[in-house]
Amino acid sequence: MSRDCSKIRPYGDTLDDGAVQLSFSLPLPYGEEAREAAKQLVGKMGLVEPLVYHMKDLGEGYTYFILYASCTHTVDFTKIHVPKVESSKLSFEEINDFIRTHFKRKLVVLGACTGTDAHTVGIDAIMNMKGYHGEYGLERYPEIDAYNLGSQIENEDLIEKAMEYDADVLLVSQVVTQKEVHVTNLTELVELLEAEGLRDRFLLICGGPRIHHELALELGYDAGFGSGTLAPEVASYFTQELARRQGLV
Amino acid sequence: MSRDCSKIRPYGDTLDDGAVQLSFSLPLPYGEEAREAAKQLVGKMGLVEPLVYHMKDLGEGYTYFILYASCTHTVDFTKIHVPKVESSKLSFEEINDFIRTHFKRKLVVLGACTGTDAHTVGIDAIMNMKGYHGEYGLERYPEIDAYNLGSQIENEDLIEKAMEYDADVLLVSQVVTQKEVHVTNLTELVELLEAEGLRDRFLLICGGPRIHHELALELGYDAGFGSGTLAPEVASYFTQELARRQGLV
Amino acid sequence: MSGKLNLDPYLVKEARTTAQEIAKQVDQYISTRTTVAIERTVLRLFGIDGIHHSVPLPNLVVDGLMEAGVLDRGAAFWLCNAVVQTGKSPQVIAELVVNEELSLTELAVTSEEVIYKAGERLQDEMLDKIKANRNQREAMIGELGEGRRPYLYLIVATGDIYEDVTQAKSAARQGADIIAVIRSTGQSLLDYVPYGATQEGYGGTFATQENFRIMRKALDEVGREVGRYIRLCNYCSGLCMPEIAAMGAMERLDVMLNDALYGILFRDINMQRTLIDQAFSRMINSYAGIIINTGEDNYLTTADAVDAAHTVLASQFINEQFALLAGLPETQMGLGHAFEINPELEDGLLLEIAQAQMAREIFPDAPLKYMPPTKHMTGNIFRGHVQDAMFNLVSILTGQGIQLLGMMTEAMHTPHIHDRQLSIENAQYIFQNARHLGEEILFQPDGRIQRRANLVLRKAVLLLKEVKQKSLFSALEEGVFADVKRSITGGKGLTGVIIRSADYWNPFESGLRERFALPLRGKNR
Amino acid sequence: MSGKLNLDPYLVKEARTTAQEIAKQVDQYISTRTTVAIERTVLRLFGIDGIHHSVPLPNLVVDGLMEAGVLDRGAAFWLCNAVVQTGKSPQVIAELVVNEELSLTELAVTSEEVIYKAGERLQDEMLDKIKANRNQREAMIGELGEGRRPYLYLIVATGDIYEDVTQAKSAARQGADIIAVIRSTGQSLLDYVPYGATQEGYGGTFATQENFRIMRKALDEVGREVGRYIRLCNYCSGLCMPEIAAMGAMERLDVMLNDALYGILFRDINMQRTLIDQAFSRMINSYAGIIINTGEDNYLTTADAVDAAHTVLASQFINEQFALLAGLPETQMGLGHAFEINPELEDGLLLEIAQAQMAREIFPDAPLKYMPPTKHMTGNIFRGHVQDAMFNLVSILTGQGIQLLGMMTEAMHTPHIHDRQLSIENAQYIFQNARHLGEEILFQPDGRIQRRANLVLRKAVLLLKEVKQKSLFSALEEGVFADVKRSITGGKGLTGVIIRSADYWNPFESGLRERFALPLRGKNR
Ligand code: B12
Ligand code: B12
Ligand SMILES: Cc1ncc(COP(=O)(O)O)c(C=O)c1O
Ligand SMILES: Cc1ncc(COP(=O)(O)O)c(C=O)c1O
Repeated sequence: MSRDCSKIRPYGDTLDDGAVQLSFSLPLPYGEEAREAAKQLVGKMGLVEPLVYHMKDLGEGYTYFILYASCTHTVDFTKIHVPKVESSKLSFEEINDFIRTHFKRKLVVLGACTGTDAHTVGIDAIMNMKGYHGEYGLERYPEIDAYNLGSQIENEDLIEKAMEYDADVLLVSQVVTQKEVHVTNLTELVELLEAEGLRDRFLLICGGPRIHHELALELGYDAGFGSGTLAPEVASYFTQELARRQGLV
Repeated sequence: MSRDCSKIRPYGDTLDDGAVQLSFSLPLPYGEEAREAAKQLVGKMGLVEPLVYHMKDLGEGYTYFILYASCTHTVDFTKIHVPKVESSKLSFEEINDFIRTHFKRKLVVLGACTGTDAHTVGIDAIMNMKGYHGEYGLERYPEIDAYNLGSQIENEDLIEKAMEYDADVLLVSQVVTQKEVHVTNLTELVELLEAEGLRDRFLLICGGPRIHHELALELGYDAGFGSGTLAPEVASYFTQELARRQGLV
Repeated sequence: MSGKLNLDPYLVKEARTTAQEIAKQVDQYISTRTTVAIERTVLRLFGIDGIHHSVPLPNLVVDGLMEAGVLDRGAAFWLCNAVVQTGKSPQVIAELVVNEELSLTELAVTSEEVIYKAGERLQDEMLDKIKANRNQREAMIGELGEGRRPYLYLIVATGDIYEDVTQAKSAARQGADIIAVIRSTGQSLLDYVPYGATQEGYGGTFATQENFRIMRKALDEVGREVGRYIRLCNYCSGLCMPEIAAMGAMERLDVMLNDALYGILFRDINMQRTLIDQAFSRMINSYAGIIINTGEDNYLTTADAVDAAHTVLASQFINEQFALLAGLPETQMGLGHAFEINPELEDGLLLEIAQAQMAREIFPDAPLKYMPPTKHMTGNIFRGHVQDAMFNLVSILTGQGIQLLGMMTEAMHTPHIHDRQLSIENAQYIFQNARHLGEEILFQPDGRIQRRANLVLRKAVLLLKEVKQKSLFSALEEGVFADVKRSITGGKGLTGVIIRSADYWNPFESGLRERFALPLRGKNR
Repeated sequence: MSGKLNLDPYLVKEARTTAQEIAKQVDQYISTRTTVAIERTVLRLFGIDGIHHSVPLPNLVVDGLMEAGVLDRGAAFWLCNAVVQTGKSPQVIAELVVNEELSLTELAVTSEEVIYKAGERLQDEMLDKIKANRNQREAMIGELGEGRRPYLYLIVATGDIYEDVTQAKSAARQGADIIAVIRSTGQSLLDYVPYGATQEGYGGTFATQENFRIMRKALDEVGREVGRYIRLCNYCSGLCMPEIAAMGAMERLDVMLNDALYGILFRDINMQRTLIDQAFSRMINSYAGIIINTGEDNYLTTADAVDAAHTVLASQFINEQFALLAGLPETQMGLGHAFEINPELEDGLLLEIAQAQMAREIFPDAPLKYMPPTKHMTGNIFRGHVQDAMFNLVSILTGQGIQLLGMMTEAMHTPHIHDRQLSIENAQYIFQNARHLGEEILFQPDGRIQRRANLVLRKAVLLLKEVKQKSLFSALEEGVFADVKRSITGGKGLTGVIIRSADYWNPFESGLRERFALPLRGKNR
């Protein structure tokens, strides 16, 4: 790229035109004043030349807007660093080999969709035999004992089972995020584990469509995986990380 | 409304949640770093909790994003004042009566789509016999002599015709706005008129989908009309304004 | 079958009779059982409401009878005896009971005849009240009119009933015909119904009788303003299924999600419990004139929509028969199905048209409830909006009854206020612009669409035969629906299932059966 | 006609023969005339290019001949004489002429035979070069493959050729099959072709030979990378119509907007001028293997799509006949039509299906060019995206050839880089998901769709008869198309029309006619 990467702006059809599309509703009755309010709001965002292309009266004193405007801010791309899960990606075979070679025993992995969350498709995609997008789930790995507890598992019950099975890894799925309930649930688990002095006993991994590795770290997890994750990515991570922690590599 | 109108924020499903949808492209290659750049950019706009819900590699080192985030800015609705065309809205009959009563002669109105712009549908909607959205155009008004010059009329030619017909009102339509060509064209007309000392001889009105009254005033026009304008609105304005200027009311 | 799909009428008949036998087998099983939820429902129908230290009175009373080991006779008997003995209202009696000022089982039982009479009087009062609600709905529709079919069905799910009201009224003004208040995660597994107005739900708002009332009032108001009766929908599902049916009947709800199998498959509720509960709840829904929505769409959120298409049809046949056994007419059967075929599939739209048209032809009088794409919706709102458009097109082409509108933000959040507006606009454009497309389009004889419909039908017949042969219970154990396996003694709520005693009495069940002219059950008068 | 619409084959035939007579009348008229643009084209085909004080050499040379009053013999004659006399190349001669170092008319004319020979040799060279371009296109398609039909046709219109390249390559990677470089406002009224690479256009980028080259190279590059031949389109329209045809033929353009009437109706170009120019330009396009796109869609931006549907069909018949007269085969006729029915119209989609299917059945071999909704697109991008989806659906249902993709931002700006991506995604989803819908859908006999198509056809026949009876010129004067009236001597460019002298010579016209095996014209050898 011949562009100045330290000053990146949005692009529509001319470099640095700043073109951004926005839509939102305001709790204001439909009218010219509401339009002006929308423009002012966009102005406060540091966008210039706001154009309200569509306005719709939603009733009840609400109005919806579709706008385009030009963004004056820039981002310095040269300074961007994204924390990522650090582990080389292994295949199904390689993961099993790795476990055989380094641990000389099967790894025990417990998964659950916790709290009131009943969206099991995500955790199933990681764990079930048949897997997802052409990748087998953990249940199919000969060197992994995988237990999928299913949906709506209370954090207490998860910890109890984790002790019972003497798990190495806990996989926690959270899909419902309204009112940040996933953050509440995930935080509670960490707090419970810490309270019982068990936090370091397990590798703690969370996942879900709104989870990112960075968020996971913030919440006190060892790693986090988002949309489109496949089983080998997760297994690559936890096998290598466990080996590292146990001084096996 | 029981809301605090001095602190209006966008609304999704909870008052003051600040929910805003955005989409834009960045001149950055697809990847986690580009995602982070998009989030940082939105952060600079004063939006928090940015979520990149969709990213698409556009090739050529460009990436497209769809995001949601929460806007921290507020607008003070109580302070909003929007300049509007000031004239009472008259009907077809009332306008003709008004002209008969106050001017005792026909008003001469010239319309054109200027510069290289050939989008005549808008000016036709205002001027043509058959009108638009159930409202007759100016040509049908018995008390108005309306001349529609059509498309791609140079500003010089418009002024020449205006003198020739001894026009009262000039209606200028501008639809193409790429690279702000409408602003250039509209400004040129004002400058030409001023250079020839003719600016005050005509009521100067512009219109088009991207025109607003405020912009028109800025550009030195007497009034501006945007999308969805109907002939009576325009005629109501110019009849009353001309009468006022000529001291007839 | 005349139809456009050239469906084999013999196969349709075979599917229907097979499903009938499946349902009958189950009906025999459930006719000898009741559940704590049903008994709580009976108390609610007698007028008991309110909470005590945040536990609902019906729960406290029923739990007491359960502990005393006398619930198998039915809560009605003990309550009505108390009514007879004390001369007080059920509500006052319940309050005395929870305050331990009265013990239902310790009161003397003098005359069973008198108790039954008292119960039947109270039962008639309540059923008449429900009837009156039904009449009021009809009167309001007569007066205000209603939306054209397919009805536009919109959800609100802010978690806060007051915020829901704003969103619902806005939606009604935009064109919504039905407002469904989505329920908070977790409520279906609560073995009691929360109480009062609530503002704290996740992914939905708690279903409480007060919330029903608040929303009913709001929709009546806005309905009058927009000149269209706005229907209210909630979830008659989970461990409190029949109680919610009763609450809905009392508060003039119009539509209820109410499936014979959903709780088993998707909430791991014990299959006996749900099958018993659904029968009674459907009777109430039927009498209240409520359209039920079955949940076959959910199968396709875990199973593949193409592979599992026949399971949807088979389940519709089963739901139909359970409904008929509960006196619920076809015109109230909002049998569910869904537009969940992978959008990347070549000719997926043809398969979708086949499925929707097939449901239309096989259940001609049912207000079929068509669910939008959800599973294959992504963060790409623009593409999602187009998927929803195709869904709307198939609906108008095949004459669906209720259109649950898809949201372009399906993959992100429960709908924002404008998401709903945009999706209504999407549907209105397509319904209007393609209004009579269904009348104009025929399908190539023995072409892809016809062949597909006939294939799905054949597979559904085979599946139904298999289920009949091994019984519904065993079929569920083997995971024939939605790839989910459940054991007959597993899941939540089994302890709430009770074998009826020989003198079991549920005046509402018998009263409804009388009013429906259905055969009475066992000794139950 | 077998077809799905049950169209009356007699009426189709009648329309076609009537249009043929209309075109023949015009052809007689134009066969005795040439224009400055045609003569400039001849010079360009002889290889003259470049500018002098920013005026193109072909203009300067032709203007000189015009002033000298000898243009009626054809520019070829004077140029070839100079070639013979000086032994220099046409380019060098043109440069000498504009530098006033040589006067074409003052040179002696020795042998006409020798001049004609020289001309024919140069003519053969150029036509062979054009042929080679055509062969190269075919070879590349053979090697790389090409998109499935309907081709995805995307516009770029940044005003800057280099920015256009970025956008075009991005579009090609997303799936575009054809890239049209939209032309700046105003260019069509320029009586010369701008020169060189340009970066300053409004609503489009200037069409110059250098810009053609730049974009051709870019598309060949990206085509190789994505493994699909990417077609390039521009505007063969306006006062320089035939010159642009020549430039396109030389630079291997693949598609050209080229309509017999557009310039008259929409740019107020004199009708004689445009009709003469279109004939020659179409011969070039034909020989270059270029698909032309006619502009009937434009009628519906001013007239109503329902009321004026028959004018679109009538015009398609006329464009077809003009094309045939110029040797352009049906397989290169991208006859235009558009999805412009008001989206609020009840059953509008049915009318749209009727129209699109009708065009398909009447012009079975034409790569019909289907234009997206534009007029009824608004600032509501979400709804607009759905309108575009319906447009895509009608296209795949009726088998259109070229799909000019609609943009959700149609009402706001020429496309941004991602607008294109979203619209390609929209089309790909619908084309894939409904791939064989056309094979599966039949129309109700004598239903709304069939009746509509037959009505439009009947009205088109009546209109064509009226035009034939009064001649195309008078019909245009009376405003039968697009509600626009034009006078035969009005509009721009009439001064550039010249009556051919008896010894008029245009070796390219005759060369092409020979290669097409079309009858030669008048004395023109
Ligand atoms: C299918 C579905 C359902 C099914 C679930 C069936 C089942 N057994 O799972 C049913 C119909 C039952 C359902 C019900 C509800 N749903 Co739901 N549902 C969906 C839907 C359509 C798809 C989710 C899905 O299956 N995705 C596919 C999987 C493969 O993706 P994934 O979960 O992201 O998982 C991947 C990664 O995230 C990662 N991953 C996930 N977990 C983990 C864990 C670990 C450890 C790791 C490493 C990785 C990982 O790997 C997976 C594979 O790549 C979404 C909408 C959508 N299109 O996204 C709504 C959605 C998630 N549901 C929603 C809601 C609100 C509900 C309800 C609460 C509504 C209600 N009140 O009735 C109910 C109740 C459910 C409950 N108690 O939780 C909302 C959530 C809103 C929010 N952001 O809070 C959504 C977004 C829909 C919406 N717009 O309203 N739902
Ligand atoms: C129809 C149309 C055409 C037709 C025009 C036919 C004609 N005789 O007018 C044709 C096909 C010829 C055409 C061509 C082009 N078009 Co065009 N066209 C449109 C289209 C689809 C609709 C415009 C329209 O008719 N609107 C309806 C009228 C009634 O609305 P209106 O103009 O806003 O007018 C109302 C008000 O604004 C107001 N008003 C307007 N003028 C005035 C004046 C006064 C004094 C007053 C009081 C009020 C007033 O009152 C009117 C009635 O309410 C728009 C896209 C869209 N959907 O908006 C593109 C659009 C305007 N076109 C566009 C372009 C780029 C072109 C071309 C330049 C493309 C090209 N390079 O070939 C060409 C060249 C035209 C030229 N030289 O100017 C762009 C402009 C982009 C921009 N913002 O700069 C648009 C937005 C499409 C796009 N997204 O690319 N176009
Ligand atoms: C029949 C039925 N009941 C209930 C629900 C809701 O689930 P929950 O059990 O979480 O309330 C659904 C899901 O849409 C359903 O289809
Ligand atoms: C045939 C034809 N030529 C030319 C154009 C472009 O117009 P302009 O004359 O502004 O280049 C169009 C418009 O789309 C068209 O359809």
